[in-house]
Amino acid sequence: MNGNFEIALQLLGIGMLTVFLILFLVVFLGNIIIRFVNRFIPPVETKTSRTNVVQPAISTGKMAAIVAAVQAVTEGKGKVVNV
Amino acid sequence: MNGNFEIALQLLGIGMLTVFLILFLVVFLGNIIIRFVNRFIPPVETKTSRTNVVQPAISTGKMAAIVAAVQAVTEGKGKVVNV
Amino acid sequence: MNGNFEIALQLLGIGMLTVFLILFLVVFLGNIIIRFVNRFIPPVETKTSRTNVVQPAISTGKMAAIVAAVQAVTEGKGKVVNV
Amino acid sequence: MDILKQLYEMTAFGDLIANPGPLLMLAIAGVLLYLGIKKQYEPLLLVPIAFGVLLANLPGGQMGVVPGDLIDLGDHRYMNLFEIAHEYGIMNYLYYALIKTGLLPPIIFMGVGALTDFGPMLRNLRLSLFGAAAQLGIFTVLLVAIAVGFTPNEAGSLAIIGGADGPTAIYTTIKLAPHLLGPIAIAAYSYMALVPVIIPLIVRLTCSEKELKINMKEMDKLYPPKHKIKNLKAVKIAFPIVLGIVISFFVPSSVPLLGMLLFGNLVKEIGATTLRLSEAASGPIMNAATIFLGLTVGATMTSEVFLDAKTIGIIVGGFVAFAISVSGGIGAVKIYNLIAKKKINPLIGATGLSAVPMASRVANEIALKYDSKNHVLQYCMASNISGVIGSAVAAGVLISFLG
Amino acid sequence: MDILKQLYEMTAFGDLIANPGPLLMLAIAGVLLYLGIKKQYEPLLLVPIAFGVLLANLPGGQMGVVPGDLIDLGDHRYMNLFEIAHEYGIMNYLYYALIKTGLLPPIIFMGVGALTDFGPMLRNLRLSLFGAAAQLGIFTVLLVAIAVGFTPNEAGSLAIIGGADGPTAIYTTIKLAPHLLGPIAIAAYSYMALVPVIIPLIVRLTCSEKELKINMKEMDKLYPPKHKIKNLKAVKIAFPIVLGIVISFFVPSSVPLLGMLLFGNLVKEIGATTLRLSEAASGPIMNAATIFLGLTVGATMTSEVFLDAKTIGIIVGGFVAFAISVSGGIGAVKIYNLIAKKKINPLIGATGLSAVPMASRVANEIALKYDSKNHVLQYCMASNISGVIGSAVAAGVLISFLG
Amino acid sequence: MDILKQLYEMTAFGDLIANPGPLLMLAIAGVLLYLGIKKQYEPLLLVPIAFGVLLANLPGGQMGVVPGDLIDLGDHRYMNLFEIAHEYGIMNYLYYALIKTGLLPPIIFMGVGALTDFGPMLRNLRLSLFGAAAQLGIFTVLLVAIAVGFTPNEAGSLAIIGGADGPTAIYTTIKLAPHLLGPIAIAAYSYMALVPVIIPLIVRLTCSEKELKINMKEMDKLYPPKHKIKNLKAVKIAFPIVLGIVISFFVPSSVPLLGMLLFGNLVKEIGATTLRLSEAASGPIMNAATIFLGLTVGATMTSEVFLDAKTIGIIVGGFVAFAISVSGGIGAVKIYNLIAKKKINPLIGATGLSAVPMASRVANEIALKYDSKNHVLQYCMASNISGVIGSAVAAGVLISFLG
Ligand code: NA
Ligand code: NA
Ligand code: NA
Repeated sequence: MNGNFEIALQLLGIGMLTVFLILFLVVFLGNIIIRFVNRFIPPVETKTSRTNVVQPAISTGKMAAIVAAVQAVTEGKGKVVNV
Repeated sequence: MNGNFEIALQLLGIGMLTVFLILFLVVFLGNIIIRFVNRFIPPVETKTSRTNVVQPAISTGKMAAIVAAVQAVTEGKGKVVNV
Repeated sequence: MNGNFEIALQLLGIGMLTVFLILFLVVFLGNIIIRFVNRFIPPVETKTSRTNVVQPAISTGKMAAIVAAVQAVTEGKGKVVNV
Repeated sequence: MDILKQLYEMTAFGDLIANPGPLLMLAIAGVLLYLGIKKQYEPLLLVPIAFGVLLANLPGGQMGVVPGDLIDLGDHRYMNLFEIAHEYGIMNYLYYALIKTGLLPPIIFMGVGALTDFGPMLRNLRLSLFGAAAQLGIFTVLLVAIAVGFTPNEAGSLAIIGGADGPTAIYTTIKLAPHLLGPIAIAAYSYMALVPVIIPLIVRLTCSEKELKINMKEMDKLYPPKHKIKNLKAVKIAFPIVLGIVISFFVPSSVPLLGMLLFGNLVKEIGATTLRLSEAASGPIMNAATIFLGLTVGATMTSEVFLDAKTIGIIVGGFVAFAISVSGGIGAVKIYNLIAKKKINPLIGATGLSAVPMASRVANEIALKYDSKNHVLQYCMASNISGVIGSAVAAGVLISFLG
Repeated sequence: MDILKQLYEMTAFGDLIANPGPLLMLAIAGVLLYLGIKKQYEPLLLVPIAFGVLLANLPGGQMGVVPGDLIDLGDHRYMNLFEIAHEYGIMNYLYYALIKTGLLPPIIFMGVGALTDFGPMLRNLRLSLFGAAAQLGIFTVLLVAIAVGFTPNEAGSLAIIGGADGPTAIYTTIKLAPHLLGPIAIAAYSYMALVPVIIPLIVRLTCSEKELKINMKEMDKLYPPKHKIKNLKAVKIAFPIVLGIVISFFVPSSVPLLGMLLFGNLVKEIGATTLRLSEAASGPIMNAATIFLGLTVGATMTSEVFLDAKTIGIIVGGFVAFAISVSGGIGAVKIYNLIAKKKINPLIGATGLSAVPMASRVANEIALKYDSKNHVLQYCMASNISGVIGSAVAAGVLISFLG
Repeated sequence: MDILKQLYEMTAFGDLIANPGPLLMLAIAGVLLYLGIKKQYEPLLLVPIAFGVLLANLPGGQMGVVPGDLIDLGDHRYMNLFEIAHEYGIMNYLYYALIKTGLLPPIIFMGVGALTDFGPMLRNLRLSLFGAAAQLGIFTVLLVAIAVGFTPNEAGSLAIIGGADGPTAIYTTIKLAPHLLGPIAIAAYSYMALVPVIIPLIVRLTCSEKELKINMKEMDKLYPPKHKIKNLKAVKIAFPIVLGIVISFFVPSSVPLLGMLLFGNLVKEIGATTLRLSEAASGPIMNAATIFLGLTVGATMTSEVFLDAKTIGIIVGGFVAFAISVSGGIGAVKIYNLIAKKKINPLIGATGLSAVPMASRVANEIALKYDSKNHVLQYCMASNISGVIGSAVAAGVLISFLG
């Protein structure tokens, strides 16, 4: 019991330290990646944006508009699988 | 062989009895659920019907119409995944 | 080592022979199937072509057109799942 | 010369001359493919089963399912799945991991549940009793099968064909007589595909024109149902939950099948918030399960299994079970009509054997032939769906007493 | 008479009279179904879990998960999966194949990764540090739980509820204290569903109106960030790769979880060329995994497991862990604001516990209540997503030291 | 201090200093990711493989595949899958359940079949013979590899790279030399991705401009084919069935691969009635299989496996096999053209090695460069698809003689 409590105290220290260490590294390496990419990998203009079209990122507003359109056509029974 | 035949006779009795019992209970409890719901859970008007929109319940007539529309657009090669 | 080399030589013979044998049979049986079908299974006109509609065979040109149409509607963020 | 000899040994010809049985099995695979592709008899199952038969029946391909006693190490220990794959190849791996464990039929039932609408049954609850009567074929054929010499376990597996439900038949056979899995599964799916022939046949033999003209909608107008459903969505959500509890209480051994069916139905009826689950259950999960179920069940059909007197018994017995089940449902309606004022069309009894939804469509067509305004589809669906529950319960009884 | 007696023996009534615990479990299943369906508390998980509880708690159905020692043959040997299926039925087969092996939580994390957008975090990298502070609840409750008598392993599983992440909690519990899986999973998902109640509560207790009105966009204008991201796509591709390496170096035991998350994210960010993979990971694979995870976790909740004093400890401890985690995040912001000129809204600390994205939405609503122009959603998402990483790292530490 | 020491022990640094091999493997993972993401070399496989390499190569993560002898208990007994998961983690569980059993390559072949159109091959059946000639690289390199000291089993696995087909190479290696799985799979997919470089290189070395200008359509007009296909749908349905039987007869050991390919193709060609099955086979099932195949194959690439002289042999031998296969196909066309009046463009021989459909596209581009009206794509597809059958047959021969 006493020994267990000691383990728990140690874990409180080690655990919070590790979590902070990792997320500090995330911040640090994230910044390095950003600076590296800014420097060496310029954005490819139109080409990449076209492949991005395939990605499922759509604003809720637009989603609603499309859903509304589909509903209008299918009289409220249609379903938008993926837009 | 003789013993087996006795088992089979027993099973005929027990089996049909159980099947009737269960489906009788289905009728009985189904009615209870309906009466309970009628009494205590009134239908939520527009709200539920809107979530129902997402459900894949569509009349075959409407389905045919949509398929026809899609075919018209895609010149007979389109496919309706889910409406 | 010497024995292994002999095995390899044998395999060169057996292997190429088998591959040619099988693909020769493919040619032979393919021709038989074609002649058999030409003779005994006449094409069903419109009926099969309608079930074919469901098949996902679409020219890249048409695909591009549909994608373009969807993009126009969804302002470049829509996605064509299956046409 | 030496090369040619070695080449010959690699091929399957030597084995075939010693044992020509596989050639017959290939012919049977051809017949099943013809039925599935050209005649469109339950193609989703018969095509994979037929291809499984085809793959399994050439020696050396390691694609035929080996008998269970090769897996049994005695003393309640069995070869592990990795050893099965290593020793007997991927088809046995799939069979022993997915089928012999009883996994896939409940998984398919989950998908069936996510595609089932209990609405017609809830609107005509009383009609579901005829889904009980139409299980008569199961227990009658059980009796006959035992009388002609099948063991009780084999007889139970044979009899369940009369439940007219594929996954139920397969599940029961796995539990009672796995060595008969191939013939029983094929018989079950073939007769289900033959429902458009069997039902009209029995109906013609047992029903008068007057009975077939009974118009259910008119009856509903004359004797309207007591409670109208005001909140169908709520009822449909509560129903699978309550039913799940009841069935667990009374027939625990049918829980793997019916529990999964009701779970699939529940996530479907909840609607948008669990849509991901119901779409997965009725889509990729069920389709993948169907492929592997079909291939492996077909792969159990080696010539030794098929070329057995019992196969004839299964073919004949399965048909008899179907016929008695249909007659049982019709008979129950006739008895009911003797007593009740609100008459019921006997076609609703005929659809109690299940084979959803084909039985209902066939019955509807018969009704329309006698009276072009008599649409009985919705009423038939009530007993039709309850027939699925009925045969799963019957399966539970058989497994619990014989397993 | 004899028939009725046999019929009675088939049913579960006899067992229920001897041991009425299952009836209570059915009531609990009912409550969970109510929460999942009507209250829409994490329905994707709570509905399958509740149905699993329902199926598991009727004797004879063979759908309850048996304790691990029945599988253990001693001498580092275990029953094989085929034997488990054969002996204990399909639910135990699924549980021991998919859950006890630790497989499904990483599989679900792969899908989560394919749905996660690290964009908001990358645009506000510094805020992700608050995702570390908000793990405080985990380690504090660990201490308390050991103090009140939980074993270290049990305490670790209980504490990880404070990570507010379902798959992480389940994975940790599988590794440390599988006998508590049911209650811990349910507590984790329930409290995650209660985030709209817990966060406002803690915020009201700890933050002043002035603090809650801190406008992050204004701050960004006053003190603009050093580097703007010019090629977001490239950064998003490099990020999961680099992060994967770093985490593997420092916390190897969190690799199964975080490695799969980052893999899912990578194939999503690559875009069109690996679209098949990301769609499979976030679609059919994740949905199927969710169904089987839910059902089997629910099926571990037998009455013996649940009716234990520890369950109370888990319910109380889980809530305390949540509350401390939220407070920890808020506290860290307050300390930061003491030193830094560029002030941070404490709501961004509150969302560090994870529960993505609900925590962020709740925090955004609170901010808008105090100032209708103060949109903090994107900033909250930064700490919110980093909180997922934070709790997976914490889980790795716990598993590595206690496992 | 004590805490820091314990923290250090949790990390992987200690191990890395003792054995820096993993760092090299991380660099290799980086290169593969670069090839897959930026150069778009077979990204669907190379990205998961690369991420698998990355996850596997940090000690403590339990994500590296352990050698098969750790699973072997002697006396034809092996650890069961549950024990493997318990002892070695989820990556070994997936590897031993899905890969070592030989399951996933046939599953992927089922999906490939459901995406393959045998139409071009059926319209130009005779061209499929060049898919046989282009397997020459396999058996030549087998000879060379044995000469330089590879064991026959290793040599067979190395040689099958010349089949230019990923699942076939992986399946053969699993059966013959699983310890080389990583390098062989990577070499196979890399060279397949390099087909746009390799084919033009060999063509330039072996073909004259006059040969490359042979116009197949003109030849068809001069010497029209004997039988026109009147009912393509029926032919396409019959073809996989008949082919399945023939291959089972002659090369039973290629049935797991080709049988599944032909099954997938059959359910696709049947059309609407089995659409659920073909969509499942080519969609979720194949995508999930691809993810797990890639990750686990990558995870076999530990530094001990890779840092071996044999890896060099595989890299060099794989390239030689590709080159000889292409040359073999071209050579066969040249010999044919010596005899026949109806000349064939040697590019159709070059595409016989498979790598569908990239080889055909590359060949078409070469043809168009010499004559902008000479479209050879459809003709190339004939030998290209038959090359898949050819290398699966070759794999069957190797497995049957060496396995
Ligand atoms: Na039935
Ligand atoms: Na967290
Ligand atoms: Na090839």
